[in-house]
Amino acid sequence: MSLNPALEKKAYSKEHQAFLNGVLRRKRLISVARWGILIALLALWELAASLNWIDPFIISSPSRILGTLQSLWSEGTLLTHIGITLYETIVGFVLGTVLGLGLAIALWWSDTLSRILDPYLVVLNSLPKIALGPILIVWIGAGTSAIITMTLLISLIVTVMGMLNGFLEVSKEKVLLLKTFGATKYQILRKVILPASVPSLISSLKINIGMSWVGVIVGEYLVSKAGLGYLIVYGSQVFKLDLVMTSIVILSIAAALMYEGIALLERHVIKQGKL
Amino acid sequence: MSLNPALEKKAYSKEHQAFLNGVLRRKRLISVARWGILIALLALWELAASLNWIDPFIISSPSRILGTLQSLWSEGTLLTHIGITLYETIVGFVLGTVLGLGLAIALWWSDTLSRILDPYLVVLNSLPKIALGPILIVWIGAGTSAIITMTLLISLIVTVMGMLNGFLEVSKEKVLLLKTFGATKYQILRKVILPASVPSLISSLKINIGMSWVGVIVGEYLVSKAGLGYLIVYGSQVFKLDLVMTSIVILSIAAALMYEGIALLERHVIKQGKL
Amino acid sequence: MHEKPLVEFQNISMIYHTLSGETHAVDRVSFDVHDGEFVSIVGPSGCGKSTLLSMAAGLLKPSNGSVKVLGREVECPTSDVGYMLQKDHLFGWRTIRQNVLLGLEVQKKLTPENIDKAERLLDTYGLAEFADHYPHQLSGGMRQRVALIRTLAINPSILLLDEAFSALDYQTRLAVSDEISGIIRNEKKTAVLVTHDISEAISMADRVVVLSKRPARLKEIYDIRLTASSESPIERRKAPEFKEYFNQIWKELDVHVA
Amino acid sequence: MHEKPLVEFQNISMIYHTLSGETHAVDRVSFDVHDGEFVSIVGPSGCGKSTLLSMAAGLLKPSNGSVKVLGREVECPTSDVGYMLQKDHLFGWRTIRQNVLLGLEVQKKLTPENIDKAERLLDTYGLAEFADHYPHQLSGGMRQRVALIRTLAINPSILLLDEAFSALDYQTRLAVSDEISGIIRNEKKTAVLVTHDISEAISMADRVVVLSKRPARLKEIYDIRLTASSESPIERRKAPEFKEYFNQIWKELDVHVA
Amino acid sequence: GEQKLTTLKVNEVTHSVFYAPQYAAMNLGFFEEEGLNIELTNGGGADKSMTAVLSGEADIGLMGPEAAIYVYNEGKEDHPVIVGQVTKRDGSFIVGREADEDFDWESLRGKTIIGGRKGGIPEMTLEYVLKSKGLNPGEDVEVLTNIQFDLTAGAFTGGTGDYATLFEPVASTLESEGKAYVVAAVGEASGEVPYTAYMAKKSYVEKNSDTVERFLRALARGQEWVNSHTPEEIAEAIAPSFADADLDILASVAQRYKDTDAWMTTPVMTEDSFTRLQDIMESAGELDQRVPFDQLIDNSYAEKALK
Ligand SMILES: Nc1ncnc2c1ncn2[C@@H]1O[C@H](COP(=O)(O)OP(=O)(O)OP(=O)(O)O)[C@@H](O)[C@H]1O
Ligand SMILES: Nc1ncnc2c1ncn2[C@@H]1O[C@H](COP(=O)(O)OP(=O)(O)OP(=O)(O)O)[C@@H](O)[C@H]1O
Ligand SMILES: [Mg+2]
Ligand SMILES: [Mg+2]
Repeated sequence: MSLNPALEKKAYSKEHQAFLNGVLRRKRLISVARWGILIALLALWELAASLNWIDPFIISSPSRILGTLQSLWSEGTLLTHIGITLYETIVGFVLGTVLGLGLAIALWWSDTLSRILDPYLVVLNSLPKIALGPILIVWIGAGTSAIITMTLLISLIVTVMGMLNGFLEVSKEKVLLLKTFGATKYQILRKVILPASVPSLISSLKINIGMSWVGVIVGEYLVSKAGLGYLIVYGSQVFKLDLVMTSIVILSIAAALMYEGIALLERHVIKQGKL
Repeated sequence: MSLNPALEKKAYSKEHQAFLNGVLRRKRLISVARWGILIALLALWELAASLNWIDPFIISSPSRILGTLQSLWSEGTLLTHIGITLYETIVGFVLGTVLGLGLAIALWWSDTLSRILDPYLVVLNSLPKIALGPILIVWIGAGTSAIITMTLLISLIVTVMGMLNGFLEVSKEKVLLLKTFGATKYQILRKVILPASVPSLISSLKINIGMSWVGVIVGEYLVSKAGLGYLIVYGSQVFKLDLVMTSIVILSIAAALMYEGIALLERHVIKQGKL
Repeated sequence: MHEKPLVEFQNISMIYHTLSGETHAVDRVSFDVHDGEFVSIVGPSGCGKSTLLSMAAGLLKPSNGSVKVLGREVECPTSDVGYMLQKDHLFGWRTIRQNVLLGLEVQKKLTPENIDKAERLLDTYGLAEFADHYPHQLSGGMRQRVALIRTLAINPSILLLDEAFSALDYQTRLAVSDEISGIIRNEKKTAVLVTHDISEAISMADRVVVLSKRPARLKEIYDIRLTASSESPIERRKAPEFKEYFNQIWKELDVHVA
Repeated sequence: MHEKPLVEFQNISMIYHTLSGETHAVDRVSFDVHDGEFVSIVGPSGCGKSTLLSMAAGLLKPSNGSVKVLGREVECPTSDVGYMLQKDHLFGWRTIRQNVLLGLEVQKKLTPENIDKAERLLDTYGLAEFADHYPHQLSGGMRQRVALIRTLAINPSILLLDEAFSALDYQTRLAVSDEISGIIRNEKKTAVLVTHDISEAISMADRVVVLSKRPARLKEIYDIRLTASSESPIERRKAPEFKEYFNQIWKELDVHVA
Repeated sequence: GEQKLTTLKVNEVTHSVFYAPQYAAMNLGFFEEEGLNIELTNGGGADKSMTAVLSGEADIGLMGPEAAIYVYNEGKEDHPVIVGQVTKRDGSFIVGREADEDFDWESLRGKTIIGGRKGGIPEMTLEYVLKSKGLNPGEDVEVLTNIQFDLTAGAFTGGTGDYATLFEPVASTLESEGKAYVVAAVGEASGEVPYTAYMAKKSYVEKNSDTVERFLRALARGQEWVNSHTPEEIAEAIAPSFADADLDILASVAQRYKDTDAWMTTPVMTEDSFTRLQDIMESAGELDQRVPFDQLIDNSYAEKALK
């Protein structure tokens, strides 16, 4: 705790060196195991496909995926598809975050409002929003706006509830402290509730981003001219499962990267603020 | 705290009576507002549809939904559809809970395993599983098993992560206490980790049930002969948007009821155990 | 004793209403706190001590009776009263300086003089070099001192301390209460301290108010006169009369473990 | 004093290794605890007191030196040693009886005699009527007594108490430590108590071990001889020598608030 | 084009070589020459395409006329009007797991066949054909209707069913992979039916009669062009509309449609074929009430365009 690592760096004892080596060895082992599993899986897949143990036409194979990737790249459409899906996801995510925050603040502000709306929130929360897909296009029309609406539908309520829970978990005593200074409700919001909820806000973002991806893919299934979801639909329409698998691989990488981005932000904020 | 309400019931002071009346009045107000909103929305909807402000063909109307409900009922298929979807949801939910618990225990048991698998879990967690729909059918075949697999795909990882988090949040000191008695790892699991995580297990169930509904609906979109998801698909195919809306209404009621069931269980357990 | 009392508790009663019933917390309590005085309040757990302080701070309205501060009835929190809670509740996302200025910020009194005064307090009580640190970098005792300075920064006429030291470990607690009592006497503040620790109550206060178990009634007020070499609580604990007071109050409280 | 010591700390050193560096927690500490003795350990925060107890309980291995209980080197937790933590950690989902039997259950010793013994303990110490209650229905003091009985149920030769009273409020704390000391002496147990509270250490113990700040070195061992009318800690506090010991140990600890 | 083009939003039910005349007209610039800029979206199902039309999201939709019949029968005032036809036969093929040169419908007896979703025209046509061949669906042959349209090929390849009805280019793709063999064309057995047609809301057609006419003129040229060119030429002309597609497959698919006589040569729908469509729907139990031809079909624009 109060140790200054910089000062002690030179003076590591033999035991400590051994401990550090042990930690390092374990870390390496884990890293090797992780990559090992990945490589083994890919190799097995490739092998199984090339020896026809499994049908590469159906299950595809790493080399076929690479090939598809390459041809998409040389056609110049790869980045367009990724870009469109990313754009929709980010718009949905940002809108969801902003609207979610606003709604959560409103519900925090008025206890009466929040109690009145409670049953509606439960229904909206538990309803599988996917079911609304078919009527959504009727109402919103087929276009990017429908995709983004789908995304919002899927992500908004979860985000609002996560954020509101965060607000309500802020220690009553911190709020009391502000009240002893005669703070207004707005000041309590600004000076305690919001800053104290930063960690829970970020963990809502982690859920929100996942939901946004789901929303965009569902949206693109319903209506789209381009994007990764479109590629999946198109690929299965013309039965190019390589294209489907390739899109899924890209999708999983993109989604994982975004999630990790927010997780990184989270660790940074928590480290920074020691909240 | 130590007051015995039974003893005091008769002896309420005037002030306390006034307070209780105030609480009651507020409760009534909220209840009135909730029903008021519902009724106003329904009335507005009906009015707008019958005056053709909105196109009842597209947006349906409460009376049309009631009519559809009635005709489904008299055809005798209403309960079949609801039953099938409920059955799939419950099977998916139970399987997801059991498998999720098993996996979460495995990951809790071996820290190394959990660290090795961590990046895979992140990818699986952030990937919108909906995207796997098209290849799922190729791999699993078309049938109820595909629906349940979809449900598991969607719910499992979230459930595992929720449960594992619950396990890891159990107070280190409670575990230490058991260690002072010389408890084995298995005893620690049985006697502290599992019972202490009951609340977080239940809150994982709340997420799991929501995800199961999504999974079943998505699954029924992909393959189905009956069920609420099927009704939605069929209804939109033959342009019976009333059927679509009716199914959505039934769906939202069923999902909300199930969610509330688990929430009730949660309140009961928390009240019971004062954990 | 002095001229006009700074705080007057006048025939205070408090009844809490909840769905599970009503709790009679305080029953007709009256006492005064004079300018420059240090009053401790002791009483069994849950008897209504915090309730009394909350009413003085304007956070609660008594069901009956009134609290006056500086002759005016208390309606809502004002800068006349500084309230210090059990935990320091420093905000982790603010530096020590920003934490200290919190009250002024809320009360929209961030004038250069006030900021200056806060800086001077930090300086006087050995925290100047930590002004740009974050709370987690400070020890528990230092944090509690920061919390006191945050309260002093709004320049209250009276300080209310609700078990302000009980979150600290024993040795730190002795040292911190010594220091804080020094600061309070130094800044010539009036203070009311709620505590469970009888020794702490006696060693810090000019008077000790003993309350009965719930509903809190005034049981006794002890005027503490100790023949000690200094005003420091640690010194005062060594006074010969200390044990006398302790035994009397201990008996008065009549602690029985349920 | 007595024959063979029950616990022997032999030249114990402990170094913690973490990624951010190494922490030298305990440095060559040796002392013995004899059968039937009550030893208190005091020392500054974070000096390594809990570390010492953990080693005696077999939860930790010293980097150097060894701890012997009943002449055998401690390797892992055994039923010879009962460990009591700061909080009671009663399990909310178990009744009081089930909580008390927890240790026996884990050690697979749920024999009728052992169960009987536990029931008798509950009965003797006034908890029989609460045996089927749940922990949240008990007061803090009662819960702490249950925690002690849970520890006594496994029939340890020695009890290790790590700040076992510090989560209680002051008055309850005095009363509970009085009671528990009574129980321990009644059951003729040997005990080691870690505490920050010097008065508590003196009032309960036959000997007080004072440790230096980290790395913990043995500073001094005080044999406490008080001329008190009874063994009760509250009575012992009134002994004339009490203040003497307090002042000596207070000085020895040299508390300075950072 | 230099002059200002009118943008026309067209929603097609799916993206398929089946609609080659449309892509030919697009890629050869016929629409532009009529002053039209086509903004094409893929509905992925008649329900969604129809929805796009009804909600004004699309000006014109390309899909099966049955969607218009459903909407008309639901009592919608401003119902869609069919203005031009593209295909005149079912475009799906029965595929089996083995090549079968002398396929006989009787060989389906006792087997399982993957059809389309209930209520969709492919499924209804299939059942109609089966019945006409003396096979009663559900008794003599089991028809699986539980699989989403996009996924039938996957399910078949994954081992479900003995036969499946597949569209192009999937049938050709599977055939070239040796996963499935085309044994019969449903369209050949069903006779002529209006299978895919352009439709727009009545109000839209009334307000934009000029645009509709120009659209149909360009389409008619596309139909004429496809009719008079070889499959290879067609493949080349439509290739830009099919990303990542194999010219050979496009050509073989085009060949197959030519062989089965799937494409209309003009946009004009005949009342005969419309009647057959309603027969099919009626026999599937999906038609509540027959719709008069002249209520739903307006050939006047197509006829004008042909002049
Ligand atoms: N907001 C409230 N609503 C209902 N009852 C309350 C409320 N606040 C306190 N009480 C009850 O009033 C009584 C007195 O509470 P108070 O907090 O003033 O006691 P205290 O003497 O400060 O207790 P402690 O020693 O535990 O700090 C308690 O029984 C408590 O349960
Ligand atoms: N598992 C551990 N890993 C690394 N360092 C540790 C560990 N446990 C304790 N320490 C460090 O060792 C030192 C002594 O810890 P210990 O808990 O024994 O002190 P203590 O005297 O019981 O403190 P306290 O008075 O706060 O209870 C502290 O500086 C602590 O940070
Ligand atoms: Mg209090
Ligand atoms: Mg400790």
